[in-house]
Amino acid sequence: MKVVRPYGDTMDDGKVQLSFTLPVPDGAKGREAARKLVLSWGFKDCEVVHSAPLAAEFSFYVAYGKTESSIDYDSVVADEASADASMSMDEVNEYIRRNIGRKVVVVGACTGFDAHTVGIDAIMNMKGYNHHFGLERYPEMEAYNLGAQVPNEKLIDYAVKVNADAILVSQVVTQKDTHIHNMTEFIELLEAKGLRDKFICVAGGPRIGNKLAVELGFDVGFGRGAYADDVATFVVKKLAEKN
Amino acid sequence: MKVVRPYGDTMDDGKVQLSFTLPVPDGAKGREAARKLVLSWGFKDCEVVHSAPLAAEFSFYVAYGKTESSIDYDSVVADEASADASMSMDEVNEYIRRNIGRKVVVVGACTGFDAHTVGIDAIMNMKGYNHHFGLERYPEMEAYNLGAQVPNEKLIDYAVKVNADAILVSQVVTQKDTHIHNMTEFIELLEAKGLRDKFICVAGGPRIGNKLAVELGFDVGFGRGAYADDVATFVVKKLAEKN
Amino acid sequence: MNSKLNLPADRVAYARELAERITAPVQDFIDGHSSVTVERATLRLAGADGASPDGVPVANLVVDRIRAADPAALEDGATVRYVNALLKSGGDVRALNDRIAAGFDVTSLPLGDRAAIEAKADEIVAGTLARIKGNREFREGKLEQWKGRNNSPLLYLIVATGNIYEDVKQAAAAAEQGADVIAVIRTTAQSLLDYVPYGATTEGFGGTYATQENFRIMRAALDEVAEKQRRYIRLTNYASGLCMPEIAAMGAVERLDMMLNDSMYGILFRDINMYRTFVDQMFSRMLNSYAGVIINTGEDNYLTTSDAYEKAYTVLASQLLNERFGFRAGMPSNLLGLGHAFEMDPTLKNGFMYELAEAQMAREIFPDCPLKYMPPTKHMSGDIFKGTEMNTLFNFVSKATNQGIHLLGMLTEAIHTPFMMDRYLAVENARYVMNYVDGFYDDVEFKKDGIVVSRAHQVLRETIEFLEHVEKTGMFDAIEQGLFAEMKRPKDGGKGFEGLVKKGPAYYNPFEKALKRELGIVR
Amino acid sequence: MNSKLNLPADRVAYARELAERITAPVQDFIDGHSSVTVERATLRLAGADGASPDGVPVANLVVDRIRAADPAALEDGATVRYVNALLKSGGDVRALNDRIAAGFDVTSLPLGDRAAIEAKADEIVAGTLARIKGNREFREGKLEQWKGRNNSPLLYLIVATGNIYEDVKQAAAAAEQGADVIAVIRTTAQSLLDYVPYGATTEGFGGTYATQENFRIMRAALDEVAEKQRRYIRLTNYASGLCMPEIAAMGAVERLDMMLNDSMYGILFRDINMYRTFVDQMFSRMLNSYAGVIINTGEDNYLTTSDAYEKAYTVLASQLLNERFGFRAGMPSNLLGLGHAFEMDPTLKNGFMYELAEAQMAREIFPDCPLKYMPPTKHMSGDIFKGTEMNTLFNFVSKATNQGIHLLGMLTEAIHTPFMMDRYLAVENARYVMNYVDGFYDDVEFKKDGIVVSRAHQVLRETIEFLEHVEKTGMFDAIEQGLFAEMKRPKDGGKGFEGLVKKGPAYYNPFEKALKRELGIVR
Ligand code: B12
Ligand code: B12
Ligand SMILES: Cc1ncc(COP(=O)(O)O)c(C=O)c1O
Ligand SMILES: Cc1ncc(COP(=O)(O)O)c(C=O)c1O
Repeated sequence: MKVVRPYGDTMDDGKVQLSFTLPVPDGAKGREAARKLVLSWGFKDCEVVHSAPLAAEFSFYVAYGKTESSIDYDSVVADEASADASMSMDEVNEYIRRNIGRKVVVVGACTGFDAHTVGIDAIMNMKGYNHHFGLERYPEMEAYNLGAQVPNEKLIDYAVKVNADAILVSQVVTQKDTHIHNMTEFIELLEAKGLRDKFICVAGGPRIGNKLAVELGFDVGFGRGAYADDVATFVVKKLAEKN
Repeated sequence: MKVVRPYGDTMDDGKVQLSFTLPVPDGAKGREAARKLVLSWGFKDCEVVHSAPLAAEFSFYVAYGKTESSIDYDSVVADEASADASMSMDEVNEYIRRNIGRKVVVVGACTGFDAHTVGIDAIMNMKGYNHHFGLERYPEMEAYNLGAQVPNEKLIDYAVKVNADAILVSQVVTQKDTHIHNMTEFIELLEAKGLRDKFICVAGGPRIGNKLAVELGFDVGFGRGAYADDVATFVVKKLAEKN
Repeated sequence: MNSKLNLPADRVAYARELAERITAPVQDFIDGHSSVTVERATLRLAGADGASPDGVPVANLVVDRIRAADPAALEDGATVRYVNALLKSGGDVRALNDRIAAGFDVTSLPLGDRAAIEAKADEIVAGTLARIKGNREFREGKLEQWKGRNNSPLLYLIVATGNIYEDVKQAAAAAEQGADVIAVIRTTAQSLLDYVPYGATTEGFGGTYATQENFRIMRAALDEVAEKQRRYIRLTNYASGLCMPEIAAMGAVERLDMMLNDSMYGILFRDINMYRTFVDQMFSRMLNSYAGVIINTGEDNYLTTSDAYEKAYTVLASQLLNERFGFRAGMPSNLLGLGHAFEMDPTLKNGFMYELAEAQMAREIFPDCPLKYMPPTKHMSGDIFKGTEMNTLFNFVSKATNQGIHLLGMLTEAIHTPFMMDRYLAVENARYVMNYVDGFYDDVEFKKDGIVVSRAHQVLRETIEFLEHVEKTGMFDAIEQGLFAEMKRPKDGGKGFEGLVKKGPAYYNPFEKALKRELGIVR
Repeated sequence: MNSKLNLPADRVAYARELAERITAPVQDFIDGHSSVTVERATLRLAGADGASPDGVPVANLVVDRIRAADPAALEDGATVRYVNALLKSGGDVRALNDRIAAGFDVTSLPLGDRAAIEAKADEIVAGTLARIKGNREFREGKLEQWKGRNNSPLLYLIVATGNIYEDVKQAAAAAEQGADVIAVIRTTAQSLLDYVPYGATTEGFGGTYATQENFRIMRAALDEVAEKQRRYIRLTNYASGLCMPEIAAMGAVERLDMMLNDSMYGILFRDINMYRTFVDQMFSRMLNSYAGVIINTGEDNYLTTSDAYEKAYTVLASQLLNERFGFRAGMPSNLLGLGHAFEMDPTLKNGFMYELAEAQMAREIFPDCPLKYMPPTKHMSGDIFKGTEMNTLFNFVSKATNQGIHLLGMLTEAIHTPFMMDRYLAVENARYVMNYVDGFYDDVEFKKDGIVVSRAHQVLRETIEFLEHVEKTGMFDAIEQGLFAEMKRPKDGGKGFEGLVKKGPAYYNPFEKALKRELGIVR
């Protein structure tokens, strides 16, 4: 058991910086309210170091608190489909040649009304992102990038048409949980068509966690900082497993 | 009863920004530990939006949480010796002429090893601070500013010598609670000499709250943003009360 | 203003000439066409308001029924049918709209006396134009009355709660904090709707529906704050999309002050059909010109889609094209809020110098335009402190190059739509920096062959090469081939193609005619 | 470097001449005096190490006993007594120190053969100087070996936990994050102690005691990180105060690389006696000169005490005086880390332009000095976001004017001594800004009669007026009258006056002699 607490400048001093708005006027009473609120979160100590009026009935606070709560670091289980163990592009291709023996087909799109192409392009397009080539550049893969604003229906139809192994869904806008609606609809559609097992389903986007994606019925989810290598590694390993 | 919660962009959404360091390496596990820690403070929801390595065994996190806890704003009692009700310089002088009838004598210093003169100068020196003249400029006051690094003993002796009405103590350095030691020692010394009731004792400094000062035996405490007007108002009213 | 960059005037003139040549064939196309939304915009200006019980706007009902009755009938324009019905039904617009909303079909009435229709139309046009002109005069009056009380550049803040009533609170707070311009961000994908929703709305995704009622509510709220602050607060909304002319019409009538309105944004970034977009932008810009509405163009989108350093020339190219399309729609330079953005990679060595160069270049090439400068967004991350620093340098460049409209950067850009405190911090940042660096623009010169000067010359050169290529290729083919923003858009693909209308020999549009006359457009 | 400010060279030369004239009488005084700490420093260099069981250092024991035995005896210098005892007790320094610590009084021994004492002293001097020279060579070797791997300007971070072992962790983290210089902030008011504590310490207020053992521990730790990072990490501590020469001596021996060392800081900001301070700074600076230690002067203190815009000239005046006192102590310009600071009110219009002007002015007037630029502190508040912005502009000016040593600003300056994350954010801010604005220095010029140029000329003028006034008044009287930093310091007032020593005709100090010889100081 490894007890871990926030660190300011001394082990276990528990120092945390906070900032927030309260719907009350700025002033001594507001500052005291802010302090009490921070204490109500279990902080032992709180100094409100700054306050400012945002509007007649709104005010802004910066505070530092000192917590005594801790977590057992050993018990923490990281659940990100992370870059740590990913193969490089060359390794992935080698892996396909050795374990799959044919080209792996992937289809990707940014679905619904989401118009953010940059993320899915980063994963799929030739040039890739941050010195990681995209899937289109993988000689042992066939990658189809349908772009943005693609309806789920159309994406699935296309995947069936090209006999895809994996479908990549990008969701960037999360306001009002649109991403959850879109992703849920996608899986439900697949299931309704009896196609869910035919494809490896990969979700991605800056606010998509692996946990969330799996909960919604995808095989995996990738967040900010994902690269084509990570996706390719997951897909080919999963595919080899499936066969 | 007025229930108040943090406000992000919708009433009662409870959004709070946090940042802190953990003594663990940066990575997926650290991010998950950070998230769990925030949840342990009673936040219902937490997104770790940024992490970075500070050193091999330290990492930095920025997170947004969503709290459901609230406070009853009506029950909050502001306890700052605040500027709200202070008289202006002219009003103070008029007040003295009317209610006290003689010059009010104040002695001030930044005590102990604390070398920060700017704060006490802001209160006492002619030119004052931020367009608020200092006590030396008040015609109905006699103000002696002993500067910084003044031992408590010496300050008290001086106050006795000039027959002061009030003693102003400035404390800026708070590391290792030096201000608490200095302020406690000051009051104890006064009490040992049987002089506590002779003087109105005023404490001030950026991290000095009214509560703290009163707890330590002062009559009042002034924090950041105090002006001579505030101090003078308090002193003359208190003096009129005492007489 | 004397030049700090020493850009060769003849090359700048040549670049403008290329833009002129590139847009000429497009204009030929535009002149021969209308679209469903141009017709609907005209109907709206003529009075078509309201919606059916299931939310279809009266303007859409009219156009759809005309088309349904005879697929070729729109060739003559929709207004003639509406005015005809109006005359025949007693001249009460409100009553007519209610009837249409309830199911009445204007095509069911035979066309009456042409002269009477035209006379009635002229009367309506005169009334509407007077209202728009009144708005314009009101705005000018207030700006004069409160002269000198706005920031320079104008501080521009967005609200995006999705709920017009929450928007109003946030907008008022933002204005109190110091914003000069409030933009109500439009709900995700409204640009893809081929109709404008009706009434006040409280549910949007990443923004609030642009509706006429929402415009009215926000306008009233901002006028109120303005009186308190004694500072005119400008209101902005988004036109570009499938309803560009209609939204411009609504904005003109409700006294919006700025309108996002790019001649190619819809094509490239929303996959809207190119012909449709070109036709729509012309009509919407004529309206904005007449209404004194500053348009904001979308050059920033090129830089978020591609690399900002490598594709800097696409910004200047787009500015020149937007300028030319603007001129063709009768728009004076002082309404051309051409866009650009601070979007270079924060790890790029000398990045600040390049940003400075490009912002200064825009300033010098478009000296009379109220340039709209966009903040860093693409390279923002969850690191809100780094974000604050990037915004600080962005604010710096904006003031240091004397931009006109300054979109405030949000430290939480990569995290969520702005919290109230995010906006406050943005205003505070800009105010601090802009007051502190004030004087830079007049004080600082650049070395003749230094980084700044060379960069500007380089971007100008690349722009000219690019425009030459586009000219040779032809605009429509260039878009199809993906020369712009690395997006390939087929000529007959994209949304809204079916809404394009070829003007017939009897095409009648009294507003178009009047606007062309008022704006002095001859071609 | 070609000038951007066009400062009149003859006026700059005249200002220097004034500094020369002002400091001449002070130097006369200095030459005739020593002090208890100069003597103790000499003893330390001769080997006096350790402390009594109740913590009184051996050097203090020796000096105190000499004075106790005969109040006038220090006139001859303390070293002769110590070396005498050393010779008489068999030459083992360690054993002698232990005996002194245990109570042995060196004055109890009669003075032996003068020639033998001098010979032994020369031997010791040679040994110590060789060690210091070795340190210098080691440093130069490493700098050469890892050339180009430090940042420019050098990024300077402080640690201030109070506990040397915590300091070490924080320092290592800071160095890993990118710091080039680590300063261990000294515990509050150590400058008022007339002795240097002994051994490793873990309890300090707002900083950690400067002790020789703490120096050693931190030096070793930083050397370790340096090897890993392949980047020399400089170590800084604080000399100015009642033990300035002793701390300089410790620093020379333990290979510190920089030392806070101002000729007047103690007088003005710590109420230390003026004569004492002047005498002490001379000896300490000779040591720093020989050791190749860059001194950091404290001009920033003027700006935190008074208004930074109004009193800008006090900075230049102090720089010129510090430079002159430095030259008089044999210091070359490349060791003169003259200070200045970014301390103007953030609400001041054109503030950035003034800061730019003053930083550029310092750069041009002291082209060969590794100027030490201090961050905003006084106007920092609990608003950590505004603090981040102010640090961003500070980082900008530093890079834009090519400063040498850059003290990183902390976003929490007004709140607490730095958290580990505060330091990280500071380094990240500086690295982002300095890489992004790189090129500014070479690219940008200022308009001839603009804000920047005029401001620099104005400050130079005001400085000259001020120095003329000081010269007329005389340095000692000027200080007494409060001309500096608005602080009145009586000549015979202040701390440590009693520790001043008039050199007798037989005054003997082999280190002083050797240093003057090595540094070529003739007067
Ligand atoms: C660029 C941009 C735009 C551009 C998009 C241009 C384009 N061609 O894509 C334009 C200007 C068009 C745009 C418009 C809008 N945007 Co936008 N936009 C951004 C911005 C600035 C950057 C996004 C980006 O390109 N990031 C870089 C890429 C590489 O990162 P990424 O997308 O996270 O992708 C990485 C990972 O997530 C992952 N990944 C992503 N997808 C996938 C898929 C798979 C299968 C896998 C494995 C991995 C993966 O891998 C990628 C590489 O590491 C962000 C703010 C920000 N800084 O994040 C806002 C942002 C995303 N936009 C936002 C909004 C609200 C909008 C609008 C809806 C605003 C409006 N109402 O008009 C519109 C409408 C767009 C729509 N309907 O979707 C919000 C979303 C808020 C939310 N969480 O809901 C943001 C966060 C800005 C904000 N703070 O308000 N936007
Ligand atoms: C200027 C300054 C200095 C200058 C002081 C010059 C001088 N002549 O005063 C110098 C450079 C000498 C200095 C030195 C040190 N400083 Co200092 N310094 C500051 C700084 C930057 C500004 C303080 C200031 O002048 N504020 C402006 C004045 C007007 O505000 P104020 O003091 O809060 O006063 C107002 C109120 O508090 C109130 N008030 C104050 N006193 C009183 C008294 C009464 C009776 C009343 C009614 C009201 C009142 O009214 C004033 C007007 O509104 C602060 C950081 C910051 N930005 O706050 C650090 C700071 C205070 N210093 C700090 C430290 C640690 C030191 C040192 C100990 C560092 C070291 N180890 O060397 C040294 C040693 C000094 C010592 N022994 O005390 C820390 C204190 C940390 C802590 N909380 O313990 C700070 C916060 C910086 C930091 N983040 O580390 N410092
Ligand atoms: C010119 C222009 N129009 C419109 C929009 C946004 O409209 P929508 O998201 O509804 O397509 C943008 C956004 O970047 C834009 O730049
Ligand atoms: C030149 C100089 N010496 C020393 C110090 C600090 O030393 P102390 O706080 O121990 O007096 C400072 C701090 O500002 C300084 O500027």
